[in-house]
Amino acid sequence: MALTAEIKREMYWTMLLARRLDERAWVLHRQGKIAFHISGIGHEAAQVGAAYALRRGEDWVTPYYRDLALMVALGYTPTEFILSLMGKAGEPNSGARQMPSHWSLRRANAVSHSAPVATQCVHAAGIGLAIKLRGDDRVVFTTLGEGSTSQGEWYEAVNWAAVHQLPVIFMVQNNQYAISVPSAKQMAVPSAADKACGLGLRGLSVDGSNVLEVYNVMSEAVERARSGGGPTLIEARVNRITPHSSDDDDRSYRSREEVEEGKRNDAILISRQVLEKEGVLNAKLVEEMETKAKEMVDAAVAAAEAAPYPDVSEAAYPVYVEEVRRG
Amino acid sequence: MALTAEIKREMYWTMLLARRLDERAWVLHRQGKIAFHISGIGHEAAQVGAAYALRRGEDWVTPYYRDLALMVALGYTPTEFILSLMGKAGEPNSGARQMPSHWSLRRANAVSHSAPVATQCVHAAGIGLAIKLRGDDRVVFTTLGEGSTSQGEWYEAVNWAAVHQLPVIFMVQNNQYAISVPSAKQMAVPSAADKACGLGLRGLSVDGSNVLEVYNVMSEAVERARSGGGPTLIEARVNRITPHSSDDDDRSYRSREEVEEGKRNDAILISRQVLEKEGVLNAKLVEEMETKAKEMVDAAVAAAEAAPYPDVSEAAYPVYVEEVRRG
Amino acid sequence: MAEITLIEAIRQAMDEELARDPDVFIVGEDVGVRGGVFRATQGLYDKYGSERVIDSPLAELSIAGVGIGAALYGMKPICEIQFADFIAPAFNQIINEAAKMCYRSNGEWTVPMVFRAPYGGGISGGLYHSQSVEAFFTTPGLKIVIPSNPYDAKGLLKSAVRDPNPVLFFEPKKGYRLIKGEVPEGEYTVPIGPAAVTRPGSDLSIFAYGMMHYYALQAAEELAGEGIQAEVVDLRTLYPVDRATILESVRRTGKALIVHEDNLTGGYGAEIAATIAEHAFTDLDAPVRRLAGPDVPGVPFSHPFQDWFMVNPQKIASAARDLARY
Amino acid sequence: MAEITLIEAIRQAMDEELARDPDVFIVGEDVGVRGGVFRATQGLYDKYGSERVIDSPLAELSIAGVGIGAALYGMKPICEIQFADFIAPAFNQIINEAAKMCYRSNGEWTVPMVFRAPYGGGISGGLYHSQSVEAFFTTPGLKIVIPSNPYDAKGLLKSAVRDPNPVLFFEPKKGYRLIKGEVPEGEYTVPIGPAAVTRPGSDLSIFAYGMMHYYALQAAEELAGEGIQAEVVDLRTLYPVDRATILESVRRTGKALIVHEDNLTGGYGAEIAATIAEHAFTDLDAPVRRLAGPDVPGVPFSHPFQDWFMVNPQKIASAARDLARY
Ligand SMILES: Cc1ncc(C[n+]2csc(CCOP(=O)(O)OP(=O)(O)O)c2C)c(N)n1
Ligand SMILES: Cc1ncc(C[n+]2csc(CCOP(=O)(O)OP(=O)(O)O)c2C)c(N)n1
Ligand SMILES: [Mg+2]
Ligand SMILES: [Mg+2]
Repeated sequence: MALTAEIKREMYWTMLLARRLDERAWVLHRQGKIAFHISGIGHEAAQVGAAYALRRGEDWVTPYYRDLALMVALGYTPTEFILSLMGKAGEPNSGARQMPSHWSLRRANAVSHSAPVATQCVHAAGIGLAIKLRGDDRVVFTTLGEGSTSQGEWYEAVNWAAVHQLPVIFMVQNNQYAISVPSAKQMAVPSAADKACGLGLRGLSVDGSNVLEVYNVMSEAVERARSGGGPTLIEARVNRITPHSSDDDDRSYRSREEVEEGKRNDAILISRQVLEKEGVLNAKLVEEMETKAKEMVDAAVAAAEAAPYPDVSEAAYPVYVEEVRRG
Repeated sequence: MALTAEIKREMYWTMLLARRLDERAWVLHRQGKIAFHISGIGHEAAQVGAAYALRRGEDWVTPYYRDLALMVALGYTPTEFILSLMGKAGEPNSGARQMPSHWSLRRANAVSHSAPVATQCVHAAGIGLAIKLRGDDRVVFTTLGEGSTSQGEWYEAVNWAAVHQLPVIFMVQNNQYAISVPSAKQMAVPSAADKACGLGLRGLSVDGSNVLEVYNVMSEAVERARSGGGPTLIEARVNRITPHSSDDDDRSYRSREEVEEGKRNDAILISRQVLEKEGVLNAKLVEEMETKAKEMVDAAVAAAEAAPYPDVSEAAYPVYVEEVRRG
Repeated sequence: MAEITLIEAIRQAMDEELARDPDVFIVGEDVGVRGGVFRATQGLYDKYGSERVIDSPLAELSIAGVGIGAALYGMKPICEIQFADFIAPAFNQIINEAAKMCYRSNGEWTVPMVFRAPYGGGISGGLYHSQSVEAFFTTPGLKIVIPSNPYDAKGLLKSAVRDPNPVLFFEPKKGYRLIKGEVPEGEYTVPIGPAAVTRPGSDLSIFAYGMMHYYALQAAEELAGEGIQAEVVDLRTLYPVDRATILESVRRTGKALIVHEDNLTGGYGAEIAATIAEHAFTDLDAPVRRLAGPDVPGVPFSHPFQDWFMVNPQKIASAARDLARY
Repeated sequence: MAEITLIEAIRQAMDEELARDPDVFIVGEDVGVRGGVFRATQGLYDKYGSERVIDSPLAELSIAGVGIGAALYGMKPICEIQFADFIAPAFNQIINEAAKMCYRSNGEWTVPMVFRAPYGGGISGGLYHSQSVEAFFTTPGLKIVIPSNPYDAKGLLKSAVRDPNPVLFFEPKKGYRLIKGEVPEGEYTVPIGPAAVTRPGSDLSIFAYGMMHYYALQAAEELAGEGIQAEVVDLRTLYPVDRATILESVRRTGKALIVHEDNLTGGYGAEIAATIAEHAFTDLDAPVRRLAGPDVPGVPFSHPFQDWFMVNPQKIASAARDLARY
């Protein structure tokens, strides 16, 4: 499907909004207002490019913690995000049970995930199986970091999808680090996409800072999955410009030059260049977006700060489905 | 290293002895004298070809349950085997604690393994790491079935060996079935050796019924490992002519024609042809070997039948190393 | 009513649930063409096809994780783990994912599914085909069910399939063909939760499940001949356990003997003993006793070793006799 | 003597053992260049190099399994699991391999190794950075150690490294920098096995470990002001546990309160309660009490939720007060 100029602008807007939300989270952390933040800065183009290739709200997603921009593309609101950062009542991921960035959004078919990495990929294989068994016209998209492909969980998930030709798209967001460990200590192949050949599925690597390139590669994979052609493994090459999380200090394990280099290839920057070259974006439009993003982020923070903590009487539930109390 | 005629004959002898022991185990099971047998019939050439490429007693091995011929090549005696089948005192695998075919032979550097498949491959990676850390002039050899390569354990083991360039040789004995499940339901690649490309190590497939071919491929892999060239993944294509184990009945899931076809490519048959063509074996020599094997198997059964069960007072030990009582 | 074996009851339950609900499917190693290594799924592949009875790759982690994914989508998978001993690779998916899904998503996501696994020793299985693993899974969010007879097995398994939560269903494999019992023709279920007083008595209470419950009834019969009236309670659901029935029984008899196959230390019985010690303290006339497997890492293979390890009717009778005389 | 933090004591122990024995090495995620996400291995990479302090792939199963392999070869690995919550993928290797190796090979093969993992809640970690997992590992063949202060942490970790068996060493991460204590300059070890009576008392016995022991001492102090003399016992080694010291204490005080962070039901305390109920029955003046985390699948994140979940000195004092008054 060819993208309209409007949709391309919307993609940039989504990336930008996620970026500004993410930056605000770092500020809130420095202000001591939140306990923890783990950032998607640098990963936005990969996530938004992918999201727009899905039938959002119809296709399924099992994301990972860096997927703020993906979640925003799926309809997760700024206020919902800030509520989750603060563990406030009404945050939709977990009712304030999980740490921030442990996503879940039922209305968007975005499945709850945990912290143990790669577990969500196995769920994606199972969702793919269910889609196939039911004969539904859907695909499932799952994401993780390159370090997490070292887990047996990931291997088993991809193997299932390949053996049963399931409509699953695996996207590895390769930012070259798992906390401090460089990818050369994770794998003996140059690209995470190379892992596909041993598992019998298609593997592709794409510049994850270029939202349109990601969209194109992802669209092809979605099309293949939807038409019964089986799973695809996509590596999106991205830059983790921030430390791993608010608990990390990356100066001990990588040079400032490397970080600067990453910033020069930043997703927002590169995607903006691409879209400006296409003539769908210009300085004025970006300015307007910036203003709107700031307003939205400010409003979200204000709303979240005003929101109450959940009532402690809710903490004991719902351990079992019988105890679920629906709004 | 070029093999002498004598050594080639010894290789055949080892295969034959393992085969006759294995057949006797089936007989003992039918006679109700043992509770369980799992067979290596059809796998002998792969195992013996590999064993002879190792420095036996010096290099390390983490085997799997079909490796009777490998164990015999490492010095495991017929009496030891029958003792283990019967759970009698003095069997060296486990002091009669484990089921038969759960090998261990300390004097041969053959490590104790369990039933959960592929666990031994991770140990091999660890042994490879230790060899590398100590700078020892050794390699480690590990085996498993093709179905077991579906386990995340296996993937993680191979990944470790590839990332750290460890002196490990992984041999997949591909007999096309995991109990009843054909390999097409295990993997989306035609050969288990294809899995190597996704993990960044060398992968080779070899006719596992031809003991000399296996020896050659394995020797190259051992040489590479010993000289710091890293791990290799070898697929040995073999035929499981028997049911999975004495608890199985394979008529429900495969045709008799297929089994007959397997028999025509049987390891003993093919290897004998190869060795006869090389002029190192003939009918008379084989006849002599058969006689000797029968004598040895008879003697082993007699010795094991006469042997006592372990004393029940030993059952509670050794849970911890402090409780180990050495002969 | 027909008298059938434990495994036949399990097979019937799956057959009926597959027929009843198109969302139910079975996945596991050798469950399809082969009908399971114990034949629990025999005939179901032919009847329901390869999409309802799925031969999985040899990988328990993904049998569990794929099942969880399908359950998230709204299917009702029955995941067979070939032996309970091989559930360990799936531990992360069961404990960190299945058990916590409902709570961590505040009820937005749920995983209606069953994990079936044959457990227990006495079948010359050695350390890795004899394990009892129930104690590893006593964690909030999971339900654990262990039947001891065909009637319960069928009724409980049907309840497990219909339960909206993840249920671990452990089957005493030694009893698969040994334990027979009457099962009605028509549809019925047995609720998950309640324990059953399977033999009333006044001198002491024996708490057991699975194969050990079968043996406990035999021991109680023997003791009755000696004038000792043992009450036997089949726990059936181990988590969440029926505390009320346990405490009510102890309050009447004043003495408790808890029996399981697994190791004594850290085994499931500790929780029952602790519950009784806390909540029936004033009713106790004797120490709370546990009879269980010895503290070695597994059931050893050799016959004399295995006999030494396994709890049997004689050992139960002997422990009960001592307790009754306390 | 210098006063140092718990984590510094742990770091010192590893530093000294690396220096003492060339077979000792560390392997885990981010343990090398980064010095560990909690900085437990800080400086060791620079001091001992990349072959003694190894940054592993992100895969706990193989951290454990590779460690086991190296231990089989004769090395003495210290495997760091970054958070106890992430030990589940390694469950199969720890339970089925490490724990059973010595027994299953009749002592021919052994695995001298340590698994270190930070555990426990109260640090805004939510369900997956707060877990207490000790109850999952109470199985024969393993040793489980949990220190509650710097002196013990250093001495016990050194003993664990030298122990010929696999030892799980769980560290109360909330106490890493909070708990300080004096540690002598020279070489010493603390034996694995014995519990420690850390505060004598006559009115009741409080059994705890790790962070909860730290809180138990605070609670006992508070109670002393009210005239209640609580004896506090630091279990330190959870498996095999020091039954003698536990029973001896209960025999003197007649009352037992067991405290842990993990869920009540199925938690580690059940075994202690069961032991007391069986072996100190006639000495008990009150029900055996357990104080533990509530039965939900994990520590919830939001502040009020977390406070609700966590056991603290006030909750311990309150439970002890009730028990003393029984
Ligand atoms: C099973 C498990 N082990 C360890 C961790 C701790 N941890 C959290 S994120 C992370 C690194 C992940 O790296 P990668 O997969 O490359 O993703 P990235 O964070 O770089 O996007 C680690 C080790 C975890 N969450 N789960
Ligand atoms: C973790 C685990 N799951 C299941 C089993 C039961 N099991 C024993 S052998 C086997 C099939 C193995 O097939 P393959 O790896 O191809 O080896 P083969 O027996 O064909 O040589 C299975 C499923 C097991 N031993 N371990
Ligand atoms: Mg990364
Ligand atoms: Mg096979």
